[in-house]
Amino acid sequence: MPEKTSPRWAWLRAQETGLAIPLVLLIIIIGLVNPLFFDPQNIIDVLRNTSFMFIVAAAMTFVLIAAGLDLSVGSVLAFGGIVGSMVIAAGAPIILGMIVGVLTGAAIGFINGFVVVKFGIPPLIVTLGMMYAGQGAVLVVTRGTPVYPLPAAFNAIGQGNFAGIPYVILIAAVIGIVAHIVLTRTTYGRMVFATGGNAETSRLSGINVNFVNLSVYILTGIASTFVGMLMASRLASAQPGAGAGWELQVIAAVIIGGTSMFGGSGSILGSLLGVLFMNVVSTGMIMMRISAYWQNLVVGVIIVVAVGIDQYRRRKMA
Amino acid sequence: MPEKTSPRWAWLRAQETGLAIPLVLLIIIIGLVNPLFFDPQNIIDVLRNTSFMFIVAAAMTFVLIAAGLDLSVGSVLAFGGIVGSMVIAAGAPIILGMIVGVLTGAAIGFINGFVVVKFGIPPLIVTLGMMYAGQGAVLVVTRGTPVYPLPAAFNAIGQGNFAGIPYVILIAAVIGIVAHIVLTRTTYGRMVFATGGNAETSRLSGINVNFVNLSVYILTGIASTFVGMLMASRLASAQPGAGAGWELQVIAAVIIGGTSMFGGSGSILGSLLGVLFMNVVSTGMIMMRISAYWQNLVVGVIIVVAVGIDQYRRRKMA
Amino acid sequence: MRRILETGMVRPVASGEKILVMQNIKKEFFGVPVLKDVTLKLAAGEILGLVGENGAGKSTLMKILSGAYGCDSYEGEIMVNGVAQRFHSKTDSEHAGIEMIYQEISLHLDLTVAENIYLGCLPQKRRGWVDWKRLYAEADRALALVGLNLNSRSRVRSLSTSQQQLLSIAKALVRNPKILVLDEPTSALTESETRTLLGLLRGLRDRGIASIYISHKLDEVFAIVDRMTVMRDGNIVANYEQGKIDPEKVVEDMVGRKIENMYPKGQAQKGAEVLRVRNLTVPHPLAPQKNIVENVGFSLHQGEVLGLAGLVGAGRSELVNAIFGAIPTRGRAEIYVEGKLTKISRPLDAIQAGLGLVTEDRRKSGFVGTLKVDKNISLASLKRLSAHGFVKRRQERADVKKYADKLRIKLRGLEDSVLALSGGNQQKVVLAKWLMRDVKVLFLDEPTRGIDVGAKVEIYSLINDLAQKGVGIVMISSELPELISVCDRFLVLAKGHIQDEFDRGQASQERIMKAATGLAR
Amino acid sequence: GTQNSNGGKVAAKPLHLVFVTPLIGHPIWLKAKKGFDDAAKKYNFTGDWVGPQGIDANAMIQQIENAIAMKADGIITMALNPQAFQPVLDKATKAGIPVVLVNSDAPNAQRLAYVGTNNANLGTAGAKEIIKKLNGKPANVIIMQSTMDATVANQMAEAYIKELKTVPGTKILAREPDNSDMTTAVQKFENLLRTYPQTNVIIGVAAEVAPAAAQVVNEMGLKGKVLIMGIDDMQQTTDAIKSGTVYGSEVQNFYRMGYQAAQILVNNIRNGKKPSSPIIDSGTVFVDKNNLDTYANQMKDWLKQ
Ligand SMILES: Nc1ncnc2c1ncn2[C@@H]1O[C@H](COP(=O)(O)OP(=O)(O)OP(=O)(O)O)[C@@H](O)[C@H]1O
Ligand SMILES: Nc1ncnc2c1ncn2[C@@H]1O[C@H](COP(=O)(O)OP(=O)(O)OP(=O)(O)O)[C@@H](O)[C@H]1O
Ligand SMILES: [Mg+2]
Ligand SMILES: [Mg+2]
Repeated sequence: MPEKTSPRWAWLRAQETGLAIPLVLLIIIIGLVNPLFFDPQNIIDVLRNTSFMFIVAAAMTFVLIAAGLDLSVGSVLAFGGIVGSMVIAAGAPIILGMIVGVLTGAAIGFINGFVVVKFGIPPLIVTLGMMYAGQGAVLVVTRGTPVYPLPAAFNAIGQGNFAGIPYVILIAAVIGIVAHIVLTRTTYGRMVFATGGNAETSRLSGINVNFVNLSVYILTGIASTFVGMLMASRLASAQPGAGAGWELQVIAAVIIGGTSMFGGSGSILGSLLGVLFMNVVSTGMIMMRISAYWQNLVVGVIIVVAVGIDQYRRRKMA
Repeated sequence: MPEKTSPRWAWLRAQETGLAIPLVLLIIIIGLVNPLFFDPQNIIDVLRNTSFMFIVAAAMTFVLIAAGLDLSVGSVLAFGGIVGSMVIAAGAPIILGMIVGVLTGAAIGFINGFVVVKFGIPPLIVTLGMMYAGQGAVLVVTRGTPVYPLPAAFNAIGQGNFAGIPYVILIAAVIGIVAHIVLTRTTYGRMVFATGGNAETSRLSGINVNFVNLSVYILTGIASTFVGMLMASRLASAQPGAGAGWELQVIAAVIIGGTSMFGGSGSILGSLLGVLFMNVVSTGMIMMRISAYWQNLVVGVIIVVAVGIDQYRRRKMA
Repeated sequence: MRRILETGMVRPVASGEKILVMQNIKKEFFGVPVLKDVTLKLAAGEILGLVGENGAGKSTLMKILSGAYGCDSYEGEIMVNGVAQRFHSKTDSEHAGIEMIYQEISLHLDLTVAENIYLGCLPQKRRGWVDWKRLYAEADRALALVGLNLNSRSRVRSLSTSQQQLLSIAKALVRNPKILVLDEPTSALTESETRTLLGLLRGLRDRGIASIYISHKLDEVFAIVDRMTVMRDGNIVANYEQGKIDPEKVVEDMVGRKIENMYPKGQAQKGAEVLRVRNLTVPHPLAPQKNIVENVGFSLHQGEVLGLAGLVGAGRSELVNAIFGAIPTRGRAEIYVEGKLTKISRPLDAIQAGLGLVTEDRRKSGFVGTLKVDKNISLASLKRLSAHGFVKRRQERADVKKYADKLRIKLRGLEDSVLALSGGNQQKVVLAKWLMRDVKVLFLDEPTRGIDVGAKVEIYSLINDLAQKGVGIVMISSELPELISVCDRFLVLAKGHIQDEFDRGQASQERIMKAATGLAR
Repeated sequence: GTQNSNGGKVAAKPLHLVFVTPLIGHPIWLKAKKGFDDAAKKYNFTGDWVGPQGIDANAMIQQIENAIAMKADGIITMALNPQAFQPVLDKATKAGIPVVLVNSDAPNAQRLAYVGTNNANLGTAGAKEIIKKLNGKPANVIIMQSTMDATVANQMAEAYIKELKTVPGTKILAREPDNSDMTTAVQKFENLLRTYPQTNVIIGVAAEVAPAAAQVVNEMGLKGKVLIMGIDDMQQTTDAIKSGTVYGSEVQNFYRMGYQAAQILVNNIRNGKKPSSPIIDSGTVFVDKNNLDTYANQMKDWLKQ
């Protein structure tokens, strides 16, 4: 094994891209079984489906790096989508609805973060409480009925394209790049890493640990509600059940992408690969014509094997 | 504040019983709104419902103290219930079916633990994979149909009483006491605490850290499948959807009960209180006739407030 | 924005002017007073030595000064340059020009060296944007200042303890303090690194920066300080003005009794060979294709204390860890315990063969933070203390108490959290863990790090007792006087090989240093 | 049914009936709630509407136990899994509380009556509509349901399959779950329609399936090539029927379930009456472009009987 690779290839050996190899393997297998997988339209569909979860995962990456946890993303997503959509359905300008939705998310995230920071309650419990509260709030507001219909101009955001590429993908790409830059280039990003690595020594280095811990929950709050509205626009209706089960899926995708559950390390690129991986797996199940009865069994094995390959490679490198 | 309380009251100040105060408060409130809550039959019902989850939570306490995580308990529960019930439904003696079911759980736990220990894949991912695999296996085996009918003698385990107290409660009590003793009195329990607190120090002190890490997953595997069969017996049929969502609920209950998510501390008594608390909350919602639309909202708030009270009390003590 | 690494004078000051006064400080933990009524004064441009036995309250006092314990958690007053100050956090004390290097190294293992140095005050291009180029350039200069030759882009995890300690010092210096507090800065440093550091401190003093210097290495304290304050049991018991420091009196003040003989050396009977190591090769922890220890062999007899000397990074720790089975070896090493070839592939094998290891990093691999003191001490003896899988609680407590008393661990009760102990007392807990097991061979990797003189003497006599009982001991220490006085025989490790081997009679600091730097042979 | 109740008992404490539902917030169940509430007004009883948000047998059983503990006068619920519910239903009856089941029966349990869709009839009727529309062409079918282990969905899907297979050449291409999540349904249809381009029939036995399929079919330009058959009448479904993307929907009569179940209970408690047959098919109404505006009244037709 060479001692040092040239910097040009360094990124391939980097931790964050560990999942790339099993992911490519998987894609090749799926493509061999069903070449339609490589159909440009299919690729665009997979990317679009990935985009929704990726936006939330990008924010979750900040939370996990800061050694936090947010289980409320799924229900906040539903709630944000509904609040924003209700405002829009009531005739307000689309932009106003979006702002209201996102502010709702910011407020929820603030509550999460405030309770975690101020009362020292474990994030798992706080955000679990918020998960229930969010589901409850959705029911109270909607009585279980989707918000429908929504104006066509709003639906165009989730359904429209620019030069064949759905807006959703473009939006996610921009958010991903910004998140990556913030995490790696700004003092804020470095504070998130430091706080998650060791809160006590960070505090002793003059970092406002409370601010960092609070802010990351605001990020997930905003991201979730924003995606909630994107999804409402995509489905032409805000669904009360949207985002169900996302809390686990998003966290799993981020961790599959190499972010530590205990804080201090991780990357946006890794999370992108993690989310993409999960979406390719579920698309692959159908494209490879695997019976619905067998799918979950296969998915479970694939996840463990893929991460196992990644882990093996890292060990060999170490 | 007195510097030292007499040992007789020490347990009340102990970390593990922190939830007792908010729990008692909650029970009083529910009882004031609806005195039927104190109906002996209702109390027995609450305890029985608590018992199922408590058995799994007791095992999960070991996993979390050892700084592990097991997301597969829900689907392993369903799978174990089905495997055991199929054996019994096929005419084998009940005890044989129980043994087969429990061995299945031990084998699944062994796989979880082995992959975690041997390949160093994060437990969250391994057991998430097993969660999917378990769901898949259930579908493959059952095609979505419950295992039914089951012999009456088997159903009696989950449905019968001894002197008015359901067997299920008695079984859970015995398991809880054994788990408590193992955790606090035996070298094995000590090793679990040490491993979760600092694996490197423990290894250097001659503790077989790999064995500990592997064994705790076997415990959750066994507990889950055992409860799967108890539930099958209670419901007179093994349901493919049993245990859905338990992965989060059990972990949340254990952590609400004061066990650390990062390993090294926790208690069976705390987990009992955590599970009981969750069950009292959900029963309370109905007994207090809170509109179903508001229930989740209220549950979310109650959880956070209860743990907040506990946390406040601990801080004041510190 | 902060100017980084200012080189000019901080402020010309007339010496003697009190720039810091801590007045009537009182602090308790859980109702137990730790600082009873402490008044401490620091003059501009002086180095004040602060000494005292383990748990005297030195670190606590300094943490109050640095804002790590906020101003609501204690009574008393802090005046900097005559202005009363209330520090709520580290940031506040930093504004007042106070920097502290903590006893427990507190770095971020997964961040780079440069980021660690500038954590919390990263150089910025525009507001919020890290200027990476400048960061690395500045970091390189800061590293040079403390004599560290490191790539500032490497991760701290890959550094040895001593490198981390120097890094912490660099981290404090770049913040341009007017008052610098050093809590045990040299406990992980070798002689030469210590000399570099002391030179650095003198340079700072000449530029008007005052320092408070805490250390249990008293000769070093005597060598550098201008004035001295001795603490015991949360009180100041003595102050020594410049030129009037009496080393023996200081020690007496510290431990409350006279120490007749710093290095009591008993006569142990050298018995049969208890350990023989042959062909031991250990891959380098960072660059696995290289070997940090190559084909090393030695033997150890009952009752013998073998000193393992060498520079930082020589691989002394790796050597003993590899024998213990804690890190992988390469090739076919042969380890004989009492003449029997023993296969050691994990620490459990070593322990069962009668070996024990006190590691150099107590926090990482010495104690379990979530366990109480008693359970930490009994951790390696669980098997002996149990019957049918159950722990014999009563016997456990009795045994633990015996060793806690023997080592004079300063405790309120055996059920204290280890994390609440002072650094030196934590070290004693780790020692007690192995003393409690009946070992045939004990490896001690820097066993007296951070331990007060009184306790050091106790540990030396413990080593003697063990030797007299026939235990073979391998001791690693960077304090050469200590090593020379305690050990019977010496091995000097450098470049992966044993460079020199000699008996107590031939030992001298010169000979060790010569071999360690590769000049001998 | 008898509408005049015993005067003496009306003056007494009003009856307390508890309706334990799955999917508490689901619009479909809200129709049952409307029926239940209308009956409450008519017969003057207090009605509690409780249940979990999801499909959770355990939670429902717990809530039934609570109702028993609260000594309710009557219980209405859905036996999600018949075997699972039997013990608790027997317990209620033993405690003297009559139970009426809706939507899913537990035939062996001691229950006063069952009012609900005959799932097999729904599937068969729906399949007949498809066969009629295809007019002899063989069907290539994708079926989507909530989860693979939902009994009701399985019964409907199997009846659909059985009836469709009577036409030679019919193929079932795929049967997939969407976990009651419309986003998942949309994503799966994208993949499914690409993998099985020969698809000409999509059947949804969960409410969100038809609108999800409609959206994908529109996006992929397959409108007119794929016949979509839905279930129930969410507004998105009826709109899609109006626009022609969805061919039609088998709408279950939940209003009747809620109303008639309460009616049976009240008659039993106040007058000791039992329904002539314990099993009552609440029926379904096939809704397509032609009866979109009038089907709501069809739903109340049974009241006139
Ligand atoms: N967080 C804490 N909780 C409880 N007690 C504490 C805590 N920190 C320190 N103490 C107690 O305060 C006393 C003084 O501790 P401190 O660390 O200041 O001693 P020190 O003089 O620095 O000792 P050493 O030389 O061993 O570092 C000790 O008895 C210690 O047990
Ligand atoms: N945990 C570690 N991970 C990677 N490399 C390490 C680690 N610890 C030490 N090293 C490297 O191994 C080399 C030797 O380690 P170390 O400094 O502990 O040796 P030593 O001779 O025991 O010195 P001392 O104990 O006096 O510090 C150093 O160059 C260091 O960079
Ligand atoms: Mg100290
Ligand atoms: Mg060393």
